[in-house]
Amino acid sequence: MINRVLFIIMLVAGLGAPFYAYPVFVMDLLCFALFACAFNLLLGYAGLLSFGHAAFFGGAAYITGYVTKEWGFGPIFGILAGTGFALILGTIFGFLAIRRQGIYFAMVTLALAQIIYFLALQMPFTGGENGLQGIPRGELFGFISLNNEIAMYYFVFAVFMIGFAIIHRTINSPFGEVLQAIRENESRALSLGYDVDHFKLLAFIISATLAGTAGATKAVIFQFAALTNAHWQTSGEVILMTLVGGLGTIFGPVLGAITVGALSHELSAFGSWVQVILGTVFVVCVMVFRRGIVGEIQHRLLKKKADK
Amino acid sequence: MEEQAAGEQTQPSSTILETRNLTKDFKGFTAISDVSINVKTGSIHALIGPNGAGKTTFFNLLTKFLKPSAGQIIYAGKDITNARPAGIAQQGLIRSFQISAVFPHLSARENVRVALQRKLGISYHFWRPVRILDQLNEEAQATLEQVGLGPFADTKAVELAYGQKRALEIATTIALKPRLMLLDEPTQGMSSEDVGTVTELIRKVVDGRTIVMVEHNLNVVSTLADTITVLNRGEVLAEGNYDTVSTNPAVMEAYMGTTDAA
Amino acid sequence: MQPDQRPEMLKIENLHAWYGESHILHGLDLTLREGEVITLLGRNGSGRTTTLKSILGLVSKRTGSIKIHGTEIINMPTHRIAHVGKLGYCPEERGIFASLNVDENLELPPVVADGGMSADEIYKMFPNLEERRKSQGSKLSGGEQQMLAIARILRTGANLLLLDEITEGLAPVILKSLDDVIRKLRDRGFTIILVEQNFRFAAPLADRHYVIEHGRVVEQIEAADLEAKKEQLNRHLSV
Amino acid sequence: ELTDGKVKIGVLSDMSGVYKALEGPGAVTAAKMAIEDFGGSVMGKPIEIISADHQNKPDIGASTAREWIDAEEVDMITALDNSSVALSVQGLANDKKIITMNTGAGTTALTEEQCTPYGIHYVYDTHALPVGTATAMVKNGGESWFFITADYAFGHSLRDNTGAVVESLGGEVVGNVNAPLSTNDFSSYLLQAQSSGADVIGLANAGQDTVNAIKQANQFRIVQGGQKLAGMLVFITDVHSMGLDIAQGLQFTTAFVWNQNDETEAWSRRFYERHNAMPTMVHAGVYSAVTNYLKAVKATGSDDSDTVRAELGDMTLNDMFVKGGKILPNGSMLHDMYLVEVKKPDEASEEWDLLRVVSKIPADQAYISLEDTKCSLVN
Amino acid sequence: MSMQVILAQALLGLNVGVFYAMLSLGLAVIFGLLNIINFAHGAMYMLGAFIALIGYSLLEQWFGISLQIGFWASLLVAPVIVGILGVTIERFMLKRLYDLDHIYGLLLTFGITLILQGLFANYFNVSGTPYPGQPESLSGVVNLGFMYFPTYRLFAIIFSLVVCFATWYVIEHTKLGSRLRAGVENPDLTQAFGLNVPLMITLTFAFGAGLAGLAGVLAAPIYSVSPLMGADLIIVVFAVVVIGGMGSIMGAILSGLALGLIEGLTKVFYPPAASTVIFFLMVLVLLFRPAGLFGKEK
Ligand SMILES: Nc1ncnc2c1ncn2[C@@H]1O[C@H](COP(=O)(O)OP(=O)(O)OP(=O)(O)O)[C@@H](O)[C@H]1O
Ligand SMILES: Nc1ncnc2c1ncn2[C@@H]1O[C@H](COP(=O)(O)OP(=O)(O)OP(=O)(O)O)[C@@H](O)[C@H]1O
Ligand SMILES: [Mg+2]
Ligand SMILES: [Mg+2]
Repeated sequence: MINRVLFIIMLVAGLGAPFYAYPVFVMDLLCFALFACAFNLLLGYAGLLSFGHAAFFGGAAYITGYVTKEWGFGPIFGILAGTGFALILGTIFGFLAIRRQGIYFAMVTLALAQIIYFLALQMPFTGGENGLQGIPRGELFGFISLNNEIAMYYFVFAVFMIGFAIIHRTINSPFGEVLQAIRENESRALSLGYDVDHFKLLAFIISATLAGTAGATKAVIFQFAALTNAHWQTSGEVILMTLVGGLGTIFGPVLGAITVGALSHELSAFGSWVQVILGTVFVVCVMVFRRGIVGEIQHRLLKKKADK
Repeated sequence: MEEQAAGEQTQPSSTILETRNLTKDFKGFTAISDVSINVKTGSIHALIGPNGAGKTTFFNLLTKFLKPSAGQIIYAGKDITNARPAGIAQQGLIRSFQISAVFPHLSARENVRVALQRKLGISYHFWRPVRILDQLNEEAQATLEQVGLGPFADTKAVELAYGQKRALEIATTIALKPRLMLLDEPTQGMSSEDVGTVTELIRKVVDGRTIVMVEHNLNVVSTLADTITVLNRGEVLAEGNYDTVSTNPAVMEAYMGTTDAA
Repeated sequence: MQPDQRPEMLKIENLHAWYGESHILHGLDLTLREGEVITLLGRNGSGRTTTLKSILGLVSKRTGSIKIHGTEIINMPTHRIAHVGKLGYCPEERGIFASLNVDENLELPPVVADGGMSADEIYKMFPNLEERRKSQGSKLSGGEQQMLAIARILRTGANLLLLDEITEGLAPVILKSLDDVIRKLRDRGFTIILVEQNFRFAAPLADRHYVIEHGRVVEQIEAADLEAKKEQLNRHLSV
Repeated sequence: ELTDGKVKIGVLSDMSGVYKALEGPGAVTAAKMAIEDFGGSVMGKPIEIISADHQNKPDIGASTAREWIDAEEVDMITALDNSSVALSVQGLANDKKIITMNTGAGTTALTEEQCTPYGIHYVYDTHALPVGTATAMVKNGGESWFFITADYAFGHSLRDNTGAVVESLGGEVVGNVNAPLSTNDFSSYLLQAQSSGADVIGLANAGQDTVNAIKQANQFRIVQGGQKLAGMLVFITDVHSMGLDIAQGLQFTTAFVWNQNDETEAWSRRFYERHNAMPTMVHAGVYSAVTNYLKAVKATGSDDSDTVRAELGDMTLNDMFVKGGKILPNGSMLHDMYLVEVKKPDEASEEWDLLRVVSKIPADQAYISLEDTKCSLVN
Repeated sequence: MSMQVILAQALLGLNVGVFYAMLSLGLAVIFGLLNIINFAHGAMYMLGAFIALIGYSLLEQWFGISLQIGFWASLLVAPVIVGILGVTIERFMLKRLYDLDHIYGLLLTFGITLILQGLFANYFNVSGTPYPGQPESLSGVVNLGFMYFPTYRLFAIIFSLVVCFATWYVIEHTKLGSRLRAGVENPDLTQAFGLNVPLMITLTFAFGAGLAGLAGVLAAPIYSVSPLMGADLIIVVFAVVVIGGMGSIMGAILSGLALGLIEGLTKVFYPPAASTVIFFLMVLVLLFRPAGLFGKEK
């Protein structure tokens, strides 16, 4: 029920957004929302904390930027290329990181992502500190110019909705069912004959791939692929978004991305205070607000029902 | 990994699990030395022995928690000495009775369904809707009935009582149609009346399956086991049915700490 | 020796205990005199372990009164209780520290009073342990761990011992030697609370038996009356 | 007429990083002073200012600029002290037809390969810097050079241009090592430079990086070993933070010395009042750039970028920062530069009296002439 | 490449290595007892450096206290202050998270990192402020034959090594150590024996934090003091920890030292890889020894 209401709100708000908000900013939020949803699939549903998701987000942005700028790919193929890269990278990272559990997993992903960060810094095609600039937005199906902000917006919104749908389905699939079982009792799932690591790996790959889609799309919007996107702080931000919105809820990450995105945007004039405030939000979330916004709403509603 | 062991002969079909000269060294301390046993299909095989005899170690070797230092484990004619834990489970060798081995926030039916789901081969299909699993509901229900949990199909596992949890565990395990079940001290820490229930349950589900169990409770062993292997200091001290074993003087000396007949 | 002449060691009155939301002990009373051995009997989940844990302050909430030698300890933090009450605890599932070797496990509990046994004496009592002095706790077999769990509280000088299911998972041969150990301890004047599933083991050792059900003492049976009350006891323990 | 009833100037700078001291908040102060001195309004319409931190990240710079232009109707963007940021913002502003007056970045690409009709490069560039410094060093016997280079657009450009100057005077470049922006331990690079045996270790970096490198060279006794350090881009704030003990004798090129004459000193002391540090050449440049931009708006009565840019190109710039400056079609602002030397501790008359002018580098030598430029707008 | 250069760079590598070792040691100690990865470890290192800096040059300006805390005093004061911060964090925040998934501890400390970093970034330049208080007695250079090496750096190396090995000795070979390890494993039981485990936990956290603060003070005169100095370092230290495995205190120390050396030598032989070599080693270790070099296989 609540999910259906939220879905309709999201759809309506999304379709109308460019008419009452700065479209580029909303597009940015959508990218982060998709990124957070992808991340949530991993942390919220598979119980794995990746501290290196920026590598997929940022890495895909570079690939998309490169193929559209240098090889003349259109935006769709550009984004697909970035997504494909994230898939491959996700497979490699996943393969390595799955070997360690819990907090180690977090540290390993963080360290692996740092490799991508340094590669992005040093490889010639990325432009190092300069970033990959001047990525063309190109044309959709050969005739809709994405230089028009409104066209660009709806394209981004469509990408977001597709990504969102994939995640939603994944959670509610036979695969999602096993993931939940694994999260509840890993050794039992193992003794039932499930290759727990393979399931985790697949969840990791799906999550990484969609994170890549988000990053790739962002590169097209801003015509820029930059180190920031691959920096660990971005990995931290996406965790915060997910946490604020509600871990393991379908809509939480979307709301979280909007909240955190809007917060840092509004506060950007305060310089480093933004960090202090985000850090405080982080601490507050972990200490007293672990369910996040959506999680808290759901919890209240359930409780109400139970009380009746 | 599943290649046939060298020189493998087709086993007499009555043996489902065999260890050949299984040995486990812990940095110079030999906990299991040269243990060869045969488990007959359809039997309940118990493993007993004084503390430190190596039962747990032996069990861990069978369930792949530990790697043998030497020797082979042969299951259904295949060498599984180096197989992965999930791999052997897929071949019907299931370990059960770990403490509270249920999925607490899934309903009883879902618990069983998770086990049943594997055989559909769609567990990696993240693009299919979860509805597709509804086809398993009937079978799940039937399995629950078998252990007397029929009315609790929609109850979350956390909310079940202790004995019911154990029953649910068994339901989940038999849903996998195991050929061989490994039970680790199934009655440990239970009061005598619970012990009775569980013994009953085991007797009920064994039907056509094989069970290997480690157990201290001689009552349980005597009522359930067809064959008993007694370990002592990592070696097989005696083997046979309860009467043979319990009257064996070496066993009495080492296990009961007495030479009087029991 | 007349039991009632011995001074009171432990007096529990109207003890309630909770784990989080769940209320486990519902007004338990129990008195123990110096040098007595008692058992707590009951079915699984009746609250025997919880009683021991409540004495030690290991439950999330408790009310009522627990006095050791007249000192109220109900509001003391756990780590003070062992010192004040001069007590030693041998937990369910042994609680051997896997990362510590046998020697270190043995040396771990701080001395709470004079008169504890020396390491040599202890190893004499448990020769199996001596062989494995440098082994990690995790590498001991179940029985060896049980020995160690008892051995390590003998060093501290504690004279009130709380022993929870010490016979669990032990082969009959070890049970025999354990029986010896408890007898020796009793003779040395230790006061002991035994939580036992294995009534056959506990029966000959104890001066008195308490039957606990749903967090209350429902029966108190002196050793002498045991035969007479056999019937009652069986009803409580297995229905 | 002003399109939106106001003139809005964006100051986009490094407010928290390596370049904070040399531009950062001081640039905002300078811009505010310029607006106040101008009277606070133009043609009766208010002059507004907006500022942000680009954190030395070109994407953040570009997206901030994008939003300023789209949603805040900013008319001119200044400061932009990081070459990577500068290039990305100048490119974006060009798409959107907005003037940028860069006071902080060094790379010559701004007016060469990537020049735009709306981009103006105001204070210094990596061509002007080595002309004075490298020439002086080579003439004093520093013939072989080893570079420690900040690993991004600015550093590369500075190293290449300096190398060219060195080689044109008969010297040689024997090695180079790239250090990431904002390195705090240069010891390993310095030891590499030391073992190369070069006469001069050229520091193709700026701000805090230069300070760190020079101080650590001192720790490892590199100068005592006979090698010389050449800070290719040094600001008065760097000298101040190193202290005269370490910095004395260092020669470098600058566009502005605060106590060069009464006019500069009067302005600088006003700046000091508000900022608590003497102005760098960049701060002075921001003041001058904003002032001249406003003059052009006033003169043309328009905030249309093409009109204002044309007027700026026609003006001759004269104020406390620049005398007889000209803005070329490629955006390069021609003006004189100075080779200065850091005073000895006992020569300094006050805390900030740190520099002595050695010689003047005339505008036509310092900057790439219109004949030689690679800017596609010109040739 | 002359031997001289290699030796020189190796020594510089060791210089970095002692900081890795100190930090990964602190992480290991905290992890050992609390089962929490202290993301804020880097921030505490930074804090240590800033305390030294503020104590030396800003007390007067900021607080109007005409007092100067010199380097030697800082070696004591900074770890104590950082330790007190650690106590505060442990007592008021981490404590409430022990029953939850350990990732919450990581997330909490990550948030604290952002706060600390942000706070200092407000008042100090991100790129660093030099620490002026290096003691006169250590300001010279030592001629090592193959190079002039700043006395201070040599001091930092030796001092850190002593601290590391002393910590190792205490934890592995004293009764205090075995009590700590027991507290890690089964806090309830350890308490029931009469040991004050909450206090042990708090003090251990404080000690780990203090180690980071101490490392920060030692680093201050070498590197400039900057709000990000810890953030950059901590990720590398995480990789060090993964390589070494959290199994042993000695493992943490040795892998820290070794990786510092390796990184230093990479700077000589293939400079572009210097910033990534540790991460690539981590990949190799994960492939062949997932539990880390000194870690125990589960
Ligand atoms: N990882 C190990 N390293 C070294 N020795 C070990 C290890 N595991 C077990 N042992 C030793 O092997 C012997 C057999 O242990 P095991 O746990 O198999 O005994 P058990 O038969 O299960 O006894 P119990 O009934 O007491 O549990 C014991 O002496 C034990 O100390
Ligand atoms: N940590 C805990 N949290 C919540 N409930 C608990 C906890 N430990 C025990 N209980 C519950 O408290 C009740 C009493 O448990 P207790 O361990 O005292 O029983 P016992 O008499 O010792 O039985 P057993 O033979 O199982 O050891 C049981 O219902 C048990 O489920
Ligand atoms: Mg065992
Ligand atoms: Mg109990």
